[in-house]
Amino acid sequence: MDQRDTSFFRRPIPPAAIVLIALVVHAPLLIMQLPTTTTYDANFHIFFASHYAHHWFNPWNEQWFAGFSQTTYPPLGHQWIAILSFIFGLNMAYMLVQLIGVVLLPVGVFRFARLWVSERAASYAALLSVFLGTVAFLVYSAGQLSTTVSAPFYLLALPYFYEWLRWGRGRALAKGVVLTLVAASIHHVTLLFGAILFAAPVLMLAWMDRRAERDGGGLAVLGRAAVFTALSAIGVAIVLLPYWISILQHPIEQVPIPHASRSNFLLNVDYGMNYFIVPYGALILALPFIVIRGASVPRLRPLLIFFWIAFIFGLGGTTPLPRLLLGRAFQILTFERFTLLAALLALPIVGLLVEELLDRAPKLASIGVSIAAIATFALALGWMYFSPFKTIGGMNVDSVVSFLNRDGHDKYRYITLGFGNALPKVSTYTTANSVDGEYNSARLLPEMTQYGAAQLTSAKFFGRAGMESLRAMLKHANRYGLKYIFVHDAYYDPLLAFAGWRKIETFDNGLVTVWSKEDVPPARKIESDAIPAPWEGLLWGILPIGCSFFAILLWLLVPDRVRSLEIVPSSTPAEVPTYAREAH
Amino acid sequence: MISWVAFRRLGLVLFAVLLLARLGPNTAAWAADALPSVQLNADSISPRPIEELTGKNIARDYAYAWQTLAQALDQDRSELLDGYFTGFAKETLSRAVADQKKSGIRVHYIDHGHKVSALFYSPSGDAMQLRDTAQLEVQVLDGDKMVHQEQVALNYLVLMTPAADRWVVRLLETVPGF
Amino acid sequence: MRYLLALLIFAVTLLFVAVGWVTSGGLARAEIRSASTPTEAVQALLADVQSHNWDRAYARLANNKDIDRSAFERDLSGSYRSLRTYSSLEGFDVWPIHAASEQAVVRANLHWSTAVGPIDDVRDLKVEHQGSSWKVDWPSPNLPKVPPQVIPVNYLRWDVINRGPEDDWGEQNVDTPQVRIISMNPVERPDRLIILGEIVNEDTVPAYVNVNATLLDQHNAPMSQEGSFDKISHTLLPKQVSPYRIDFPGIKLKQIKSVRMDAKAMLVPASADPVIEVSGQRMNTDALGKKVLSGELLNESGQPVNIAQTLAVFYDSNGRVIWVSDGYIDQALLPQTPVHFAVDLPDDVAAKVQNYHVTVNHYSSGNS
Amino acid sequence: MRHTFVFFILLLLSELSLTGARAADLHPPKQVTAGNGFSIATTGNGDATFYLVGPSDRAKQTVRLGNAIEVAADDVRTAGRYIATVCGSDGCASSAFYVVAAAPAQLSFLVHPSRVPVSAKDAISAVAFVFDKFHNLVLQPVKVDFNVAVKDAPAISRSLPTNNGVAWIRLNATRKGGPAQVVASIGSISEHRVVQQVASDACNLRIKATRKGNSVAVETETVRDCSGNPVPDGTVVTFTATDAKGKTTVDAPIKRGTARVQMRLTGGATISVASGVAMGNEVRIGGTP
Repeated sequence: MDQRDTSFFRRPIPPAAIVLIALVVHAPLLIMQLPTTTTYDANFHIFFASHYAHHWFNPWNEQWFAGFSQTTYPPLGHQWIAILSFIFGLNMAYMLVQLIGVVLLPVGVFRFARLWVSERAASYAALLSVFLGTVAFLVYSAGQLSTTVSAPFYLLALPYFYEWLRWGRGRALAKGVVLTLVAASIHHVTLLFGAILFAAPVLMLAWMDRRAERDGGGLAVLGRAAVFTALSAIGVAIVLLPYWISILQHPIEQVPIPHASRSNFLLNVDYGMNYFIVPYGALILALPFIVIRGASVPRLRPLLIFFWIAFIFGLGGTTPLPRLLLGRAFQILTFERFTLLAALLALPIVGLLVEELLDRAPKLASIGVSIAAIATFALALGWMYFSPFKTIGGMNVDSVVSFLNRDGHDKYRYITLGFGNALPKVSTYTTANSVDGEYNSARLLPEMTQYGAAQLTSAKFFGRAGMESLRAMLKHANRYGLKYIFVHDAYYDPLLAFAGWRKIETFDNGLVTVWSKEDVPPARKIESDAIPAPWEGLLWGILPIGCSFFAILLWLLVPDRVRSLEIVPSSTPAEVPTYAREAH
Repeated sequence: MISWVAFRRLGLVLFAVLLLARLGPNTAAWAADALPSVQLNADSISPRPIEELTGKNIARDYAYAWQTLAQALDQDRSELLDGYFTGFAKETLSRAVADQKKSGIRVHYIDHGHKVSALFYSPSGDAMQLRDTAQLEVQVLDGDKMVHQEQVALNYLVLMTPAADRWVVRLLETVPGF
Repeated sequence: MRYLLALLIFAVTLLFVAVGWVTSGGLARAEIRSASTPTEAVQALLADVQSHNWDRAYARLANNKDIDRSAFERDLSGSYRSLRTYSSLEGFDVWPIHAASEQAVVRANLHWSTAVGPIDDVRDLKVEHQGSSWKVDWPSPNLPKVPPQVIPVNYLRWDVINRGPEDDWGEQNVDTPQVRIISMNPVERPDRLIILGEIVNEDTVPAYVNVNATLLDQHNAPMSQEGSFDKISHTLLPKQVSPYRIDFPGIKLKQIKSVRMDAKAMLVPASADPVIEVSGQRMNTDALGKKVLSGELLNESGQPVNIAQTLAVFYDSNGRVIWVSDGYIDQALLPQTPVHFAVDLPDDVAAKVQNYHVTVNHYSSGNS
Repeated sequence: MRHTFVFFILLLLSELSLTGARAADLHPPKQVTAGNGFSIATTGNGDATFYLVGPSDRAKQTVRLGNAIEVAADDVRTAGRYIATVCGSDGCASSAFYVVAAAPAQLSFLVHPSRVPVSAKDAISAVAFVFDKFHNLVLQPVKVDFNVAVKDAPAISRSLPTNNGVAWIRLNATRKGGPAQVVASIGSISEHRVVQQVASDACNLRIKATRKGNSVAVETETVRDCSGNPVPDGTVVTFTATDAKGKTTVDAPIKRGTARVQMRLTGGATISVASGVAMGNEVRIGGTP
C-alpha cells in the first residue's frame, strides 16, 4: 500500500493559493496603473476601447489615419474595457482586464500542464507562470494586452480539446470551441500560432495516449480533431467575419516596417537583452533540462518539439528559420510574443524540474527556485528603467487635448511629433482627428504605407523612410485638413519651418510647441472603401462579446468532469528515481 | 443544480447585456438627409461680377447651410450650425434650437428647393447678398403633436461671407416680398 | 534515441544560429573590421561613424596625429545646431576610384537621414596602407572660427496686432498682404509634371506665402492638388521675389487642360535680418559629372544661421523660368564666414540656362 | 340599412357639436416692428394653447379664446416670419405675420484694403450694412453719408441710399502717402476706419558703388515711388554683381530710405539693382587699384 507523503514540499500547491499569489504580485502593479506609463501599447488598447465606449456598433474610427476600421483588430479585450470603463474609467478598466489575464494565466497553465505532468509538477508550472519574465515584459513593458489575455483562454480550451479527442465528450467540445472563439475574439495572431504550437502537441498527445491504452482509435482522435477544427474555424469565421472581410478587401501590402524583434540578437546586445535575456530570465538555465527531459520521455516529445519551434521563432532574425517559414509575414509579425508561447510550452517540463529539485533538496531547492523566479520577474521590471528603449506613454498631454478641444480647432486634423506612445492618449481624449495613428495594419493612406515607416510621431526613428513619410504627409496637409502639429522634439522644427508651418503656441514650459499652417482648409471626410457596412458593425458589436457571455454561462451552468484529467502517465524516464507517486 | 451564486453571476451577465442594449445603434443618426437643390442666378449682381468657381461654391455652401439648419432643428443640436452659419444668423438659429429644447416646440422643414438670385457682391469680395425663394413644407410640432403644417414659398434675404474654405451664412432673414 | 533527439535539437539550434549570424552580416562585419582592403577600411570607418563610436573611428584614421579628435567628431556630427547635428548616417555605398599598393582613393556616397529629409553626400577619401591594414586619410576639418568682434545690429522688424476673435464683423482689421504670382511655367519631366515660377510680395509689409496648384483635366475637374512645400521662401519681405516649384509625380502634361494657381498670404511678424550674400555663383560640373550651380554663402549678420537652404531659379534666353533647384546646407552659417553650396539641375535644362538667381531660406533655432 | 342610420346619427351629432362651440381663430397684424409688443385678437371660447414660432423664438402659453393674446416685445425682436397658432379642443388655427426691423442703430462698415498704394484708382471700397438694435438688417432705404479725410487734402463726402440694407462706395487713393480716415454715418451713428496709403513701386532706382579694398560698397539713392513718396523701410532691394568669379547677389532691406551692401568683388564688375519687378540702373566698377 502506498504511503501518502504529507511533506509540505511534496504536495501540490492549491490552485487557489497560486491565484492569490498572482493577485498579490500583479494587482498592486496594475492598481498603480504601471502599464499606462511604462508600456508601448497600453494607450493604444485604451484608445480602441474608448472608441467602443462611444460607438459600440460603429467600428469606423475617424480619429486615426483620416479614418480606419477597428474591424482590423479583434475587439473583445477592448470591448470589455469599454464596458468596465463606465464604472471604473478607461485606465482602471484596462488594468482590470489585464488583471483578469494574468490571474487566469496560472489557471490555464495548471490545466494545460496537467495534460503532460503530475498535479504537483503542474502546480509548480502554474506558480512559475506568475513570475515569468516574458509575462512581466509583455504586460509591463510591451503592453500586449491582447496576447496576454488571449493566451490563458487558449490554454483553458486545450484540456477540453484533449478531453474531446480522448473521450469524445460533447460538453468538452462545446466548451473548448467557445473558449477558442473567445481567445480568437481577443487576439487573432495568438489563435493562429496557438493553433499550431499548442493544439498540435495536444493532438499528438491524445493520439499517443489513446494508443497507449491499446484501444486503437487513432483515427477517431484525428476525426474528432477535424470536427473541433472545423467547428472552431467556422465559429471564428462567423464571429470575426468583419475582420476577414476587411483583411480580404485590404490585405496588408504596405512596405515592411522594421522591428527590433526581427533582428539578429547576436549582432545587437541591447536587442538580445530585450528580447531574449529579459523575457526568459532564469528559464535560460533550465533550457538543457527542458531539452534533455523533453527528449527522454516520449510523452513529452511533442511538447518539446513545439516548444523548440516557438523558441526559435522567439529569436526573431537570429536564425533564418522564421524568415524561411513565414515568407512575407515575417516582415509583418513581431516576435516577442513567441517567447511567451515558448515559455508556456516549457513550463510543464520546468514544473517537473522543480518537482525533482524539491524531492532531492527540498529547502535548498525551494529557496533557489524562489530566488530564480523572483529575480526573473525583478529583472523584467528593472529592465524597463535600465533599458535604452524608453516609452513616454506617461507624458502629460492635457494641454494638447485642451487646445484641440477648444475654439473649433477640432475642425482640422492634427499630428504629433515626438510623442511616441503618448499619441493614443491624445486621441483618446480629444474630439479632433489625426492622420497619424499607432496601428500599422489599419493604415491605408499612401503617404504612410509606401515608405516602410510606422507612426509619423516617431518618424525620425525610422530614418530616411520615416522622414520621407512625414514629408509626404506634410506635402498633402491641405488635402487632409492637417493644420496643427504638436512637437515634443525640436528635431522636427526645421522641417516644419521650411515647409510652411509657424510656431503659434508653447505649452509646458516649452516642452511642447504648436505649429500651424494657415492656408489649410478644415478637414473633410476622406472617402474610403474600407468603411464597414452597418450590419458588420452590428455583428462586431454582438458576436465577440456574446461569445464571452456564452463562455461564462457554460462555465456557470455546465460543470466539468473533474476527474477526467487526473490520470496522467509518468513523465519521468525509467532510470530517474521516482520520489512521489501519482494520487489516484 | 444551479447555485444562488450562479444566479447572481447570471444577473451580472444580463446587466451587461442590457448595458449593451443601451449602447445600441442610433438609427436616427444613421439617417442621411438629402442636400436641397439650389439654383443660383447671378445675372443681376453688382458691383462686382461673380467668378464661376465662387458661384458654384455659393450654391453648394448655401445648400449645405439649409441641410445643417434642418438637421440642427431636428436633432436639437446647435453645434451643427457651426459649419455653415456665423454671426447674427448663427446667434438667431442657436437661440431657436435652445428655445425648442426648452419648450418642446420644434419646427421641421421639408425642403423642396431654393431659387436664389445674387444681388450684391462687395468690391473686395468679402460679402455677398442673395435673395432666395424657398419652397418649404413647414411643420410645427409640440412634442409629437403637429400643431401646424403648411406648404409655403418663403422669401429670404441672405448675407454670406467667406470663411476658411467655404461661404457661410451671416444673415438669414425672411421678408414679406422682394 | 533519448539523447539523440536532445543532441539533434542542440545541434540544429546551433546550426540555425550560425547560419543566421552569417546571413545577417556578422561575418561580413568581422571582415570589414579587419580593414584588409581600402574599401573595407572606409566601410569600417563609416560603420563606426554610423554607430557613433568616435574613438574607434578616430583610431582608424591614418592622419589622426594631425587631426584633433573633437574636431573630427564635430566634422561628422556637426556643430552650432547645423543640419548635420540633426542628421544620422543611415547607410553608405563605397567603391574604389583608384588603388595602388600603398595608397588608394575610395569614393563614399553617404546616405544621411536628416531633419529635413534624406540627403546624400559624396566624398572621395584617400586611404593609406599602414602595417597590416588600411587606414583613411581624413581631410583636415576646416572648422570656422569667428574672430571676436562687435557687429552693430539695427535690423528692421514688423510686429502685428490682429483683430481679436471677439471683435465684431466689419471692425477695423489689417488686411493680408498683396502677393502676386509673376510667372508660372509647367515643365514635363519623365516621371512628373512640375509647375515652376516666381511670386512677389507687392505689399509694404512682410507676407507668409504658400503657393498651391490644382491641375484641371479636360473637363475642368480638379485632378490633383499640390503645394510648394519647402521649394519656396515662405517669408517674403516687401517687394521680395521667391521662386516656387510644385511637383506632380506621375502626371503628364497632355492629361491636363489647365492649372489653377492659388497664392495664399498672411501677415506675420518678421525680421529683415539676416542678410545673406550669395557670391561666386557659377555653373560647373561636379565630380559625378552632374551640372551644378555652385557658389558661396556669406552671413552678413551677427547671429549664426543654423540651417540654410538655397533656392536657385534658372531662366532661359526669354527670361522664362525653366527650372528651380534647392539644396540644404549641412553647415551652420556663422557670421562673416563663407560656406560653399551647390545645387544640381538636369543636363538638358542646363543647356538652355541663360541666367539664374539664388535666394536663401534660413532657419535659426529659437526664431521659427 | 342599419349602417345608413348610424351614419346619419353621427353626422347629426357632429353638426350639433360645431354649432355648440365656435371654432378658434386668431387675427395677428400683418406686420409688426421688431421689439414692439402687440396683441392678437382671437375668436372662439374656452381654453386653448397658443404657440408663437419665429426665427429665433418658440413660445407656448395657455390662453382664453375670445380674449386678445398679448405678445411681449421680447418675443418679437428678430425680424422675419412668425407663425401664431392656437389649439383649442376643436383643433388648431394658424396665421402668419412678419416682423420688420426697427430704426437703424448700428452700422457694419467694411473698408478694404487697409493699405493701398498711392494714386490707385477705385482702390478703396467701403460697404455699409445698416442694422437695427436687434441686429436685423434694415431694409427700408436710408441715406448713408460717406466721408474721406486725408491730412493736407480736402475731404470727400458722398451721400448714398441703402438698397436692401446695403450702401457702398469706391474711392481713389490720393497721390500722397499717409492715413486716410473713412467714415460712414447715419444721423448720430457713425463708424470710422483708417486706410494707410503707402508708396507704390520704386521708381528711378539708382545706385552708386565705391571700392574699398577687396570689397565694393554699393548704395542706393533714397528710394522713392513715381509720386515722390519714400518707399517704406524694409522693402527688399536686390543687388546683383558679376565679376570674374561669377555672380554675386544680395537681398538687402531699405533702412532709413536707402539700401546698402558690401560685396566681395575681385577685378572689374558690373552691378545692377532691382526691387520687386522694378529695375534700376547698372554701374561698372574697375579692378582693384
